[in-house]
Amino acid sequence: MRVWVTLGGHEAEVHVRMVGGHVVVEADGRTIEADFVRLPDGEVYSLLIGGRSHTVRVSEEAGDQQLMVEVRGHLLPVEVRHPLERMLQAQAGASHKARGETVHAPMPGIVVRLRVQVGDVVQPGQPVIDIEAMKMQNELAAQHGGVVREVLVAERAAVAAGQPLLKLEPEGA
Amino acid sequence: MRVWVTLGGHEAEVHVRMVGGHVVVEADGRTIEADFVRLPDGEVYSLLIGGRSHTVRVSEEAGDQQLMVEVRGHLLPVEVRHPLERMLQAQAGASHKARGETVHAPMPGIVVRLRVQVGDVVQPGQPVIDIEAMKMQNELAAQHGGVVREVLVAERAAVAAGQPLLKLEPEGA
Amino acid sequence: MARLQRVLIANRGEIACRVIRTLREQGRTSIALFSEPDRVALHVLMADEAYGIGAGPSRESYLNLERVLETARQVGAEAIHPGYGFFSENEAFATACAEAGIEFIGPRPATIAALGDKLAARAAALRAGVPVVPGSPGPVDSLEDVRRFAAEIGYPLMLKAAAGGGGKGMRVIRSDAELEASWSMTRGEAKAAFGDDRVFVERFIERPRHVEAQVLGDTTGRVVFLGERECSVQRRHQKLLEETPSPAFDAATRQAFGEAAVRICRETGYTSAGTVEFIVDEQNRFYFLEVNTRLQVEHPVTEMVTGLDLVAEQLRVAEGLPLSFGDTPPAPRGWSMEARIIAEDPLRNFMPSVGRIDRVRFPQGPGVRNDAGIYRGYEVPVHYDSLLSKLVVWGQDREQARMRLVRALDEFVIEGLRHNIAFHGWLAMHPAFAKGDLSTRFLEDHFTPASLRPGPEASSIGLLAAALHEHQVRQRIATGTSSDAGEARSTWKWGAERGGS
Amino acid sequence: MARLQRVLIANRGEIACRVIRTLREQGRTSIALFSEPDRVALHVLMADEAYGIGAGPSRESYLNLERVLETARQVGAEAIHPGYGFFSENEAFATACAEAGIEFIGPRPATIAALGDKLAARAAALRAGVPVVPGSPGPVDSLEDVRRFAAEIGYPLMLKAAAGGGGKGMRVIRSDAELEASWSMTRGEAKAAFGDDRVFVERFIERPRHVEAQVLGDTTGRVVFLGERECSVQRRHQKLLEETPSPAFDAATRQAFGEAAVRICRETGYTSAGTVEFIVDEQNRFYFLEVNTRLQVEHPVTEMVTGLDLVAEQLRVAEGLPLSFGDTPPAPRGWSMEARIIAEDPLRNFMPSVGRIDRVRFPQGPGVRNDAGIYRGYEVPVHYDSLLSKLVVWGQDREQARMRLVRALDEFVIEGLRHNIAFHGWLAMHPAFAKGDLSTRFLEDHFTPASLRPGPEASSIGLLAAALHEHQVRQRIATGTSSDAGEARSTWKWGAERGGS
Repeated sequence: MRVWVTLGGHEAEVHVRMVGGHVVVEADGRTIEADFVRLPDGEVYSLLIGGRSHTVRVSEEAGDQQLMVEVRGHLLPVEVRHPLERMLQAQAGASHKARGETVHAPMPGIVVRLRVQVGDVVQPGQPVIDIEAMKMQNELAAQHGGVVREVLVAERAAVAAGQPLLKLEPEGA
Repeated sequence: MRVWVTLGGHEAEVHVRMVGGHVVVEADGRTIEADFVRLPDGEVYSLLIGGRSHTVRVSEEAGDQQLMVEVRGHLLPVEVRHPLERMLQAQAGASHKARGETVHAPMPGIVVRLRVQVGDVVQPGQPVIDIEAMKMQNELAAQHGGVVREVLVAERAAVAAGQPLLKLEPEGA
Repeated sequence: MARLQRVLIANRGEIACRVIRTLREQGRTSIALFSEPDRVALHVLMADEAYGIGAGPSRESYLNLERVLETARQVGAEAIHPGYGFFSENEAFATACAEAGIEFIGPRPATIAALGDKLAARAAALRAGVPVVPGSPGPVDSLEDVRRFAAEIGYPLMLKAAAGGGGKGMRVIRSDAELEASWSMTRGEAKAAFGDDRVFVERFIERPRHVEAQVLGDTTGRVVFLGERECSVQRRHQKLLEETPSPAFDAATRQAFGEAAVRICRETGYTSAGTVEFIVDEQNRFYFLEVNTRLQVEHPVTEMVTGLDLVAEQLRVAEGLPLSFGDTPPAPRGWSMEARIIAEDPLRNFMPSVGRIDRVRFPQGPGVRNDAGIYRGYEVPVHYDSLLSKLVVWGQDREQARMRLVRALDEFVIEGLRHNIAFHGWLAMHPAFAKGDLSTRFLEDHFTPASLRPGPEASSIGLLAAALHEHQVRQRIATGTSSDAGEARSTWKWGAERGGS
Repeated sequence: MARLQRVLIANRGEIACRVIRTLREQGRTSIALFSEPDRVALHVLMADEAYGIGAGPSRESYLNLERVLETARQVGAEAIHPGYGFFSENEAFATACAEAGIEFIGPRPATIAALGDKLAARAAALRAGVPVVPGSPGPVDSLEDVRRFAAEIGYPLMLKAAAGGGGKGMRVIRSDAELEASWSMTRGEAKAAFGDDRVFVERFIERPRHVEAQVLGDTTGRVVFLGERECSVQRRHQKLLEETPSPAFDAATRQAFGEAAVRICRETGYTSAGTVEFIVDEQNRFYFLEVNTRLQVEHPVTEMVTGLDLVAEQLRVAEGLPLSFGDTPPAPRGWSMEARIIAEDPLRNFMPSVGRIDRVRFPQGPGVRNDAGIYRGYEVPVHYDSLLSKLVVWGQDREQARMRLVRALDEFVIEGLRHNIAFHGWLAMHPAFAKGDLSTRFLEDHFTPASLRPGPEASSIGLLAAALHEHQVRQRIATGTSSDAGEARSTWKWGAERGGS
């Protein structure tokens, strides 16, 4: 199997095959033989590489092709794509930003303050809404920014995790 | 819902219905209101009865209609039957004992000694086979006894949990 | 006084579990309360009895005074343990308990009242001859008064709401220019948050340490000092890691410190467990801050070195018995640290995280105590604070305790939401922490999200694991194997590869 | 000697995890070995490195001397910790390590050899002036000799295989009539089990206690006593619960006992951790039994009261360093008990049980240490011993320790196989145990399976729960709700009832 894996901006072509009871992985010009076993208590794997013991959790985040990999307390977002998917994505890439942005609630909570209204121009990283959860107030910021097209919630509303709160579209779109 | 429940030789007719968010149970002439909630980490329930908090695990054992209920470290075998099933079972009951007995391996292990052979007469409770597991030797006994009809394993054989080892039939059957 | 057999815990989470444990060890009946989303919370499962008291928001359940007291009366509770937070420092609640003939496990209402007001507490400290941070003797009435104190004390100074606490209602002022805006904002916030806009002024210490004294008093008037706790590692005035003893104290400082704490408590007729908080400057001069008239979150580190059970001592005092050890507490042994394991994401400005605990593995072995309020499958509710567990370690000395903490954090697995386990790992391994070079500015001085960046090995392992997982998932699809965790076995093996490669 | 950086653990299960913890706390590299079925065992997941060494049966993996040593050499191990069992008391293994230039963490091979032979050990005790149970000074050659000793010592007496241990190869004789058959059976069994049919005779003590001394020796010739452990609660010579101190010892007995243990060890040039086992009669007279030249399963109770890390001390000794505390060990504080949580069914004559750990919840909170070798989902293999976890508690006194044990057992959940948690609950609550009235006959005297019969409340709850479960399952079927645990939520609610009732 051949996949492209992207982690922290670094993309590698990875080639996985079985030899005996082990997996042999070729990536970045290196060949690594590993013993890879799923643990019986979750989507968790034990990986032995050259004797080094690693426990790794892989979870599929909601949405796209992103996996979250947890290694020694670090949460690493990893994208995995197959040859065909990679081609398609490369073509779509150029028009990606033009599709605008939706701000989602990262956790359930209460909307305590709407900082913008429809028509406002929002800079990348600008706080747009405050959510209270677990006795703490949290500012949510737009990632790419743009013009506020729609405000989907009211102040004092209870929101669920992942609920869309605001829609932005690129300026001039 | 109406069921017959048998525990430790005591049989009770139990009537379960919902009133508001609680269950109301009538059994043995008593009416009990309970708050019964399944926990998110297994086939385990939290039961509040008159404020008393109980955590109870219910598991379905392989085979028949027996449930194993675990309450405060006690494992209680409970049989639950519905009206029709109960009638059928009552009819079958008389001929039950005549069907003979199979001795199963209670755990995986090695057969270290066969104490009987085909044709031997075995008393209730008499040891018939020794199994070694976890560095310990264990005698398995026949429950009802009878005549050994079949020996299904050889000495030194590895056996799996639940594997039939010996078949007995009632004497004179 | 008769034995308190039926004890209600007016709290939830790890502290409710903590109290239940001592009650059970003493053969007392533990009575839990729960809000609707807490029906399957750990404290409900652990208690002997449990009663629902309302909806999720604290105001409608754990902070509903009438409902809590009415339940306590109905179920025949003889005493109420308030834990920390909620009603633990609420004079009205303690008084209502007394009126209902229920023993409140904590100091007398008058003591709570006297120490709950920052200015009254400050006055008590001054009467007891304990230094306080230089500042206004009472609330300041006007901007002109603030200017006058600023001239007297000098910058930087701090405005503090009289009714504030836990880091709320405080503001640092570094120059005349900031003064006016800060004055009106602090008062406005104090009014909004506490219904009380009194504010006072004090000197701001640049690199302060936060050290507190554990005290215990009984009804015979005895008050003892059980050692200090160094709680300097904080974020936004919230403690993250505590230890005892303080790495900065010598025996003479400790003795003076303990005596000061005891004097303040004697001054207010203190009974039960309490904590006297001090701010300590770089010369180990300590200034009285406030008294927390309750069991503290970080009380376990004191238990680890003294061998005492502070909840058991509280129960003795509530029953009118003297402290278990008389006048001389056990000499402390070794060193203890507590890491607060919190559902918040250090990579996203410590934003709280909620969710279901998909998988959890608690650390074990020598010198490790864990006080958790969660279990596998449990859904952390959004209504309450985000403390998941307290990891407490003990060592013969600070270095053993610190390395044990590192080891225990290494074993600690919580999956399903974001948490600060890796952050604590970073902290415990930081050279300044290892040296004991602490202040409440530790995070500002040393921490950035990049501190938690994975090393190259973790990154390669992550990359590899993602590819192998993908391969495995495709194998499962190809071979029709279920991905249900319930079917997974330790004997799960790779099948022969099909197609593709 | 240089620091031992790379340490291989030639063991598995909880003790391998225990050793890994200390190695990690000291920044040493932990190297695990595993048999095929142990690929996902906890020690493999916890170690820094792990290497497969063969099939499930111990002989083909953990007891394959060549394979273990070859692996140790290949991976560059500088030392091997043998844990207990397996090669821990094997002179040949210790010698082979020395020849391979790998430090064996334990006493010198000559010491292991000298104390491994029961008769040599007994001779050493006598040379050290330590009493032994009256009996034959060496192996008896003939039935006539046995008869002669029987006349001299009197019945009851005991035949013991010279090479036996752990309760194996022993037989009690109560009259002349039993003598001949017992003689031939004991010799036959000894020959079969140990390849050595030498047998000796000694007086049998009717209600013996089993008390042992923890010792530590270093390479400077220093040997210290770290307190006794009372290990009388046994079943078929297997310890079930241990505690320190012994409830039957006074200070004078303890001192004489400790001095006796140290004399025996000095006599044999003892280094590292070791345990001197004694049989103690109802008058507190103690008789030397044997020396276990390794870390003992129950070593944590000693760690709890002394604050020492015995594995850390072993590592110091292996590096040629003196003990961490010099000549004077820390004074013990409080009381500690250990309950061995074993996969065996007390209701079925303690038959071992294997299976998958479906659900597990370990006890937490004050004074609780847990050393487990299992986790949720783990399948307990059939090849090794059935110890799942060691629950260790500490209290200020015996009563607090005992009630803490009761409380911790109450919290302890293991589902998926049969275990002895409820048995320990019975034991800890038994009046004779509470009084400290112990002997190795405790179970014979007090326990029957009926001891674990549920009370009427548990029975009613069980009955009710079964009916409610049935109702719930039918509801799920009726409403098409999945029963998948992954979808269960704390907010799971009963739907309106349909049909039926």
